[in-house]
Amino acid sequence: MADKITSDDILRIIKDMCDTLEQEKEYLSELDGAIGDGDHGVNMAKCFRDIRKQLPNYENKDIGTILKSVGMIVLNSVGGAMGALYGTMFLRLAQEATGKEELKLSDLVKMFEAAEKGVREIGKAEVGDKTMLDTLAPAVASLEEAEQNGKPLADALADFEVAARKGMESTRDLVAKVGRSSRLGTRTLGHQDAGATSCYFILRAFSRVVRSEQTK
Amino acid sequence: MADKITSDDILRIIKDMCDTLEQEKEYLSELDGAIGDGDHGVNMAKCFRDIRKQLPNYENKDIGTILKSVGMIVLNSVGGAMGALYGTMFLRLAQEATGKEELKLSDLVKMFEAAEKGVREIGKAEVGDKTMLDTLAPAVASLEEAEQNGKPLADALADFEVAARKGMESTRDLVAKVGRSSRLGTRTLGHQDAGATSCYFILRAFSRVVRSEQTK
Amino acid sequence: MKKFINDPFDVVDEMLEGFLAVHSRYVRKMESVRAVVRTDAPVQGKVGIVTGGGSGHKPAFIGFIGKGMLDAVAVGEIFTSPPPNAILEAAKAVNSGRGVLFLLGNYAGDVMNFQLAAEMARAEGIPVEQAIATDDIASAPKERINNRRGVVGEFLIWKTVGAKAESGGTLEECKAVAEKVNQNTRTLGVASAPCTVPAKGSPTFVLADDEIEYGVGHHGEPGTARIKMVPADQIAERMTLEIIEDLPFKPGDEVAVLINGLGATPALELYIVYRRVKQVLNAENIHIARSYVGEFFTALEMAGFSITLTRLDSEIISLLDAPADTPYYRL
Amino acid sequence: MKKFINDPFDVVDEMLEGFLAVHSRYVRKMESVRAVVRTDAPVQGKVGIVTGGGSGHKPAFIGFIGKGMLDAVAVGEIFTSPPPNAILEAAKAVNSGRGVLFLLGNYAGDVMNFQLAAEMARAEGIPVEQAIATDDIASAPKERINNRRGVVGEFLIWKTVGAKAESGGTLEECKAVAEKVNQNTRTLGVASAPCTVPAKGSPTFVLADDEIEYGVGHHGEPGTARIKMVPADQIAERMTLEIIEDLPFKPGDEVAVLINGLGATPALELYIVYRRVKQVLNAENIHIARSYVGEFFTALEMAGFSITLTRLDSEIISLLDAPADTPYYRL
Ligand SMILES: Nc1ncnc2c1ncn2[C@@H]1O[C@H](COP(=O)(O)OP(=O)(O)O)[C@@H](O)[C@H]1O
Ligand SMILES: Nc1ncnc2c1ncn2[C@@H]1O[C@H](COP(=O)(O)OP(=O)(O)O)[C@@H](O)[C@H]1O
Ligand SMILES: [Mg+2]
Ligand SMILES: [Mg+2]
Ligand SMILES: [Mg+2]
Ligand SMILES: [Mg+2]
Repeated sequence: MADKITSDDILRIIKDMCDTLEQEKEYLSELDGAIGDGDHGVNMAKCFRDIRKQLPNYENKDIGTILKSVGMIVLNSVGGAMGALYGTMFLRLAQEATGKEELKLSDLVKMFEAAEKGVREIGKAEVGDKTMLDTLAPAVASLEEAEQNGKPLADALADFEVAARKGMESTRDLVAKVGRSSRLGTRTLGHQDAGATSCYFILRAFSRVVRSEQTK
Repeated sequence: MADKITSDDILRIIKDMCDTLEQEKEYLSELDGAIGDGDHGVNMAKCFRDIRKQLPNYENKDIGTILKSVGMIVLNSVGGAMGALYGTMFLRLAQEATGKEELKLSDLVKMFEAAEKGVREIGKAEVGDKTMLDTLAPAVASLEEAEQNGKPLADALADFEVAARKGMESTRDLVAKVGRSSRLGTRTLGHQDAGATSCYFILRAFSRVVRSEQTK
Repeated sequence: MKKFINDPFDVVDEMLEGFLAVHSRYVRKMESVRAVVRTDAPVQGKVGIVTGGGSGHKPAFIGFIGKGMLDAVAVGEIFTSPPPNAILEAAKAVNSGRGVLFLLGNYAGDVMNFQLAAEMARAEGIPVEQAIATDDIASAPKERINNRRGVVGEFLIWKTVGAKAESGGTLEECKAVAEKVNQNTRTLGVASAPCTVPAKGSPTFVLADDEIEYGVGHHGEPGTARIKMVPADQIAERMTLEIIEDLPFKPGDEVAVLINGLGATPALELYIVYRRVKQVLNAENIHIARSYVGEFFTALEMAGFSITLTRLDSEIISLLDAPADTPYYRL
Repeated sequence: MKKFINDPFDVVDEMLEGFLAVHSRYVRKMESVRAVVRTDAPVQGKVGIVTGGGSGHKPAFIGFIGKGMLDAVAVGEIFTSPPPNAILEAAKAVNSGRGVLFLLGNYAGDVMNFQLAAEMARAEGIPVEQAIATDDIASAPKERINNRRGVVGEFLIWKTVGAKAESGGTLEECKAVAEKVNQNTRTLGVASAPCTVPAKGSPTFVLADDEIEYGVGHHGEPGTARIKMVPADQIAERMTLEIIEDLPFKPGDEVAVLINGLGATPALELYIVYRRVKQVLNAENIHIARSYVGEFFTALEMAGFSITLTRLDSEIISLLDAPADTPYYRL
């Protein structure tokens, strides 16, 4: 049943995020330190530590419930722009998954479309502003495309991850237009955006977990 | 009449102090900077500038009146330990010269004995504490000795200057026991005391002026 | 980084613990979230005044909680916006039924989190309005005045709005005061040395020994120019003239002058700056009716200061003069 | 030296000009000398409280002139004692016939100039007494307690003595309060960065990036040791225990705690320090009855703080709590 994502998959996905953001803490803070205030890795690690504490309570919960809890934690643990942005992202993912025990690609597309919309609404950033949106938007677009082309879930998520990585890397050549680093203007050129990077790690968790299922 | 110091001589002496302390401003602050707060040159220059402004009013005044005015200015212009110490010194010099138009060596001895007493009373320092007193005390002693040996005024003042200089130089090998620099304890070794140095310049003015008279 | 702290990530919690112990007469912390409220909140029949933002700005924000000023503050990490639930709980704690006014600076994180909190509060039936301070003229050109950041001008907003609320003003009236004061307030800051955010551990910017950052923000945001250090009179005059031109302030105007130390700059220097500002205003025939000199809104140990001018009317003056009783401001 | 000043030798006069303009409601300057007095001096039937010392310690000294605290301050150059005539004129201006009390720190220049002023004042028939603060335990061993310097403990002396005078206390009673508070007060300071006296232009001392000066004085006087920087909790604990041992403070004692910022250290850090001091005192079963955290007596832009403990009795407490209305302290 590799064309579906189950509640257990979601649990593994969240767990993968917790592990990755713990591992990448220094790296993300380093990226943020170059053109921001150097706390992004810490901010993300902090709130995913709070999430890890909740993992046991997520057993046998539906996907919407799990993602809503994750969203509330992200929203309220660290604050800052990222709390609001990622919090909104997860809460929108949750909304579209309310009551669901498993997700088809079409569900996933709706969820991420809603998530992107939420991030855009609250953050008022555009693609090209050197933010997490530069990772999220192309990834969502590729997911839509994969669905239209009738690709299976695993392949769609493979495209999803690639698009996310490309988007993340694209921020190296962008000038920050919003957020703390926008103050530095062109001095931000040549630096990969921290939020775009953490966003990549978060999106990658979906493809990593689902595709590892495959190969079982 | 080189065995007397006239009001005009006193005027020239005060003028010499004004010139010297202006010239030596940096040097004195440098000395004070090494083991104090580096303002001694400025403090002295500041109050002798105030004194210079008064010079015109000193014409045809008796010696006591001139020195009293100088003393009041020193006492009240810059404040700090030095204001109190040098102010007291000049006021005691003035007291013993009240109403006098000219000074014999014996007068000068009384004046400086009173001055040293005053500085000791207010400052509560001893010879060897690395202060202006290390210049003043030996200079006064040499003046007394010269008088006892019946030396002429000019020679007595020559001894006076030499004793003052030796006293000043002696402070290089002393540990400061009072004042701001005493905080540094043995770290003050090897540094000549700023106040001892300014005191030398002040005492030297007496011999310089009177002996230059000589050579006219 | 040489700071008297423990774990850099505990600074806000440990600071709060100390602050609450010292000022327990004025403030208490909410159980569940990092929000600090007046001990007597909610004050019956009074509009609740809530602000919040990143920490590191002492005495702002929490130092001004109390009668006649703020009812509650949502406390964020150093220079980081507090999360929505802290703001929401603050709003709930101070709402006596007459509604709650959110006062915030114009920072991305604050704007987002206060907006989310406002939505949640309204969903719970609490009437919420918000007013955003934009007094820093260096943070955006006048054409984009709504992009400007709020800085120490917020202190004057807290004082006047707090007085308005204390005197029974409605939510709309309080909001109107905030907007009027903001519209009539202009600030410009300079820094001679940066600050260091504990979590980052390195200075927010680097200046040469003879340079100052002209137009710096409250978190070390770059200003409009890096200029050579010049005598205080020159800097103060240039800043004052720029501020006058921006509103613009006109001959005959009555103003409040606020000289705010950014952290490390001694009061001695602030008064020397004030002296020159006064001379310039006198020359422009602008009348100083009220003056405030000191530290109202700092940026950790940043060295520098800001000059704020507010055009006054009789209402603003009476609100500025109204009684206040907070840990850091009593009148 | 990067300072917002003009001519380094005009800083005190220019600061005063600004200060007097801002705080004209509280203070006026004497015509002839650099002394600042209460606008309502001499207060009839009240003992006059006069202090003074070098400038650069804001809010001390002049920030505490007003009802319930100081009547007049003789203002010296930066870190330099004021001259006798300034002290004398201050004494004359505040003497209502019940005499004048001189409060000073134990610095050579101050001691000399206040003594000369006292002689002059008495010669003019003004009853004058003096009390010298000696709270800095790092400035001399306990055997030579009279050689110790007075530091921020003076703030507590001004507050209590000012209240005593305001309540009609006699010259002797006021002096007795000063001596009691001083005898029960102990302070210890540390610095992480020096300050620069404008006239000198170079730092008062130099520290390595990981060093702090332990036992530093209010003008950068060297302390008892140069130690490696350690977490705030460790420094605060070590300092508190040393202070407790010096008096000694005993289990069951009631104390006031004062954490004083020396200039550049953010309030954030002062509260983190307070937190630990409180923990240590709790462990020692010493009860904190009053707490003061902030900047009361700075050393220009020096970075660091001091901890002060005062053993209280009911009289000291009521004097600390008595009303005060000054530019920098209102109660
Ligand atoms: N308006 C916005 N929309 C989307 N992402 C944003 C926005 N503002 C900032 N970001 C993202 O936030 C990241 C910084 O996050 P973080 O360091 O945690 O917050 P802060 O800047 O408050 O320290 C940036 O790298 C950027 O990707
Ligand atoms: N008690 C004292 N008796 C005599 N001279 C003293 C005493 N204390 C300090 N001095 C002198 O004062 C000098 C410092 O003068 P100055 O720098 O003008 O004052 P301050 O130390 O207040 O800056 C010292 O070099 C020392 O010679
Ligand atoms: Mg950041
Ligand atoms: Mg000196
Ligand atoms: Mg941040
Ligand atoms: Mg000096």
